[in-house]
Amino acid sequence: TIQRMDQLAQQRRLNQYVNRAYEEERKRISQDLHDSIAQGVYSAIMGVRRLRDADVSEAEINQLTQVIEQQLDDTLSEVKGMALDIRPSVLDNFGLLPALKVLAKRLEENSGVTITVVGNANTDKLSTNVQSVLYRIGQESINNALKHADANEIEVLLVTHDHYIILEIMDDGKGFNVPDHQGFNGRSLGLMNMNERVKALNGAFEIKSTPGVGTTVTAKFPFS
Amino acid sequence: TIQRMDQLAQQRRLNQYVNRAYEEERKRISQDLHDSIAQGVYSAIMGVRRLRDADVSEAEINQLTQVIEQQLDDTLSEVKGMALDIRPSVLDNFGLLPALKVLAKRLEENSGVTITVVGNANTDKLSTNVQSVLYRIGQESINNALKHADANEIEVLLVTHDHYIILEIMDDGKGFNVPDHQGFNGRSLGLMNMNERVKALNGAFEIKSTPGVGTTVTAKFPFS
Amino acid sequence: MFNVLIADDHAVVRQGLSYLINKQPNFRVTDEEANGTDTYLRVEKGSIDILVMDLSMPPGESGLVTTQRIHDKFPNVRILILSMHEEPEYINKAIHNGAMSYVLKSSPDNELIRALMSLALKKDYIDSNIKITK
Ligand SMILES: Nc1ncnc2c1ncn2[C@@H]1O[C@H](COP(=O)(O)OP(=O)(O)OP(=O)(O)O)[C@@H](O)[C@H]1O
Ligand SMILES: Nc1ncnc2c1ncn2[C@@H]1O[C@H](COP(=O)(O)OP(=O)(O)OP(=O)(O)O)[C@@H](O)[C@H]1O
Ligand SMILES: [K+]
Ligand SMILES: [Mg+2]
Ligand SMILES: [Mg+2]
Ligand SMILES: [Mg+2]
Repeated sequence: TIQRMDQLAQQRRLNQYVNRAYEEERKRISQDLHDSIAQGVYSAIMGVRRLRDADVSEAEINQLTQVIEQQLDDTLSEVKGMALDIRPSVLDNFGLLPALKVLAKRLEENSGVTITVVGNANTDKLSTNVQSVLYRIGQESINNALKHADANEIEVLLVTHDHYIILEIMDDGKGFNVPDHQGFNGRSLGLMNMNERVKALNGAFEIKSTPGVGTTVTAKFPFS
Repeated sequence: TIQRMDQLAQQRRLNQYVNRAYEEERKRISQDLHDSIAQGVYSAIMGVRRLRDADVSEAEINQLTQVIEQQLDDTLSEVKGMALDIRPSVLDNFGLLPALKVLAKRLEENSGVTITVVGNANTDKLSTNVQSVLYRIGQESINNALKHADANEIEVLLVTHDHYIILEIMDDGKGFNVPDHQGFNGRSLGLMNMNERVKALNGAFEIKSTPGVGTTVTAKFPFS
Repeated sequence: MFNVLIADDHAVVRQGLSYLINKQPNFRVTDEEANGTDTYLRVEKGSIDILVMDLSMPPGESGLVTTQRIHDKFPNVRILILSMHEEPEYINKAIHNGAMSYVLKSSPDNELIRALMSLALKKDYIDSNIKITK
């Protein structure tokens, strides 16, 4: 019973932290929209108004349209980048493997760390929920490796077997002592929330890490 | 013990649904960015490109710039509306009461239902977490009243007493049988998640509803 | 000639504003800044008559704070807030902190121009698209 009480308390705290983390995400998205995207659109509007000025020469129009187009291109990239970060449409339209590839490419470009995605997985049979969770595990684990591991290489493996699908994220970084971080420390919730989300969908979740050698995160789901 | 097991199972299911609801919200935001904002920017880019065409007359330029400006104005309003829906900056910069007023005004304009916000509350002493939760309760309850109650009027009250703050949302709509909806029915999680978020922060949450008379949602937090 | 300082974190916005303001007779943009701290320092150096300022210039302090700091120390500098925020809280606070004018970025150019003209006459100006509710 005492263990159950602990578990219940832990679940409650986890719920609280998920809600809190999500409010922070919302705040960030809202600020980006207001302070960056809206400003980009506004500066394009100013440019377009200038085009209507009677005393603008043809050469100036040519130059100005180029500036406006550049501004709008930048804003467009930013909007697309935001959409991708929040939830890639590739995931909903083409499934997990392509989505992980897009994510890896993007994080590789930003970090300089080599990130390979390998897989034969046909994920058509997986529910949206399972695909969402696996995607978030990939995202969280790659980000953890980039943030904490000081790794040279990250490898993502998505493989279908007869009755189950398995996702593995391996890094060759400095590793860590898993039991120290598996409980819920009240600050970070990346790993803990992943674990819960996998178990809730009847999957299995495991982290193996050897100091000095690297870390492997594994999630496994049966096909229903 | 059996009750505890139920609670634990219920809590786990709630966590699962919270994560799922957030994925759905992310999907919606991502789609809006991609399908609406990005498209708006893109069509402005197409317009600007046409301006550079050698054989566009001055009259055409004038007309075209007007179309582009309108397009960009619409996109700008949409970006601002999204930011507001996701998390209003007023909440973070001015606190709960002004944020509820902005929300009420916006929902009143969209729905035609009268929504009044009354309060004397000084929320400076409340943590960001408590303010976030109270804001979401206001948002969820007003939306519930608009969606389910068929109400003529909605009143929001935020009042500070010596040792606690109280938020009430009242509607004069058709009411409902609360016990039927208080458990977690596996579909909707608005009320249930509110209840959990309030309790996790040591608050109290209550819904009173009388068929034919209306519904009152109350949340109460002690000042720490 | 009124010397105008522009403060906005977006370079393209600053350019657009400079162009628009320089086109007006009697107004001349003498400098541009991208954050609250630099704006304060530039005002401190002197010769600024009118400050056209954004409210959000991350990652630094809010323009609301900069408004107050500048108004307290240099009450003769006329402050015009040009912002994307149309919520009354921002407008009231900006005015309370010492701004003489508040104009929305979503309004047509002539609102900014009318505001500049009013400020030149030391008169307040609030964007006519703002519905004053309280
Ligand atoms: N691949 C890794 N290599 C080395 N250390 C790791 C790795 N993954 C996780 N850790 C360690 O485990 C801790 C917990 O990870 P977790 O993802 O739960 O939290 P976080 O990344 O610190 O914060 P958050 O994910 O909430 O932003 C990390 O702080 C880090 O010390
Ligand atoms: N103010 C109200 N008036 C009448 N019925 C209500 C009111 N608030 C809630 N209900 C009833 O309680 C149910 C549960 O509300 P809840 O907010 O949990 O879910 P929902 O609004 O149906 O879905 P969701 O909030 O997840 O979009 C509603 O479906 C509705 O039948
Ligand atoms: K001039
Ligand atoms: Mg992490
Ligand atoms: Mg609801
Ligand atoms: Mg800005």
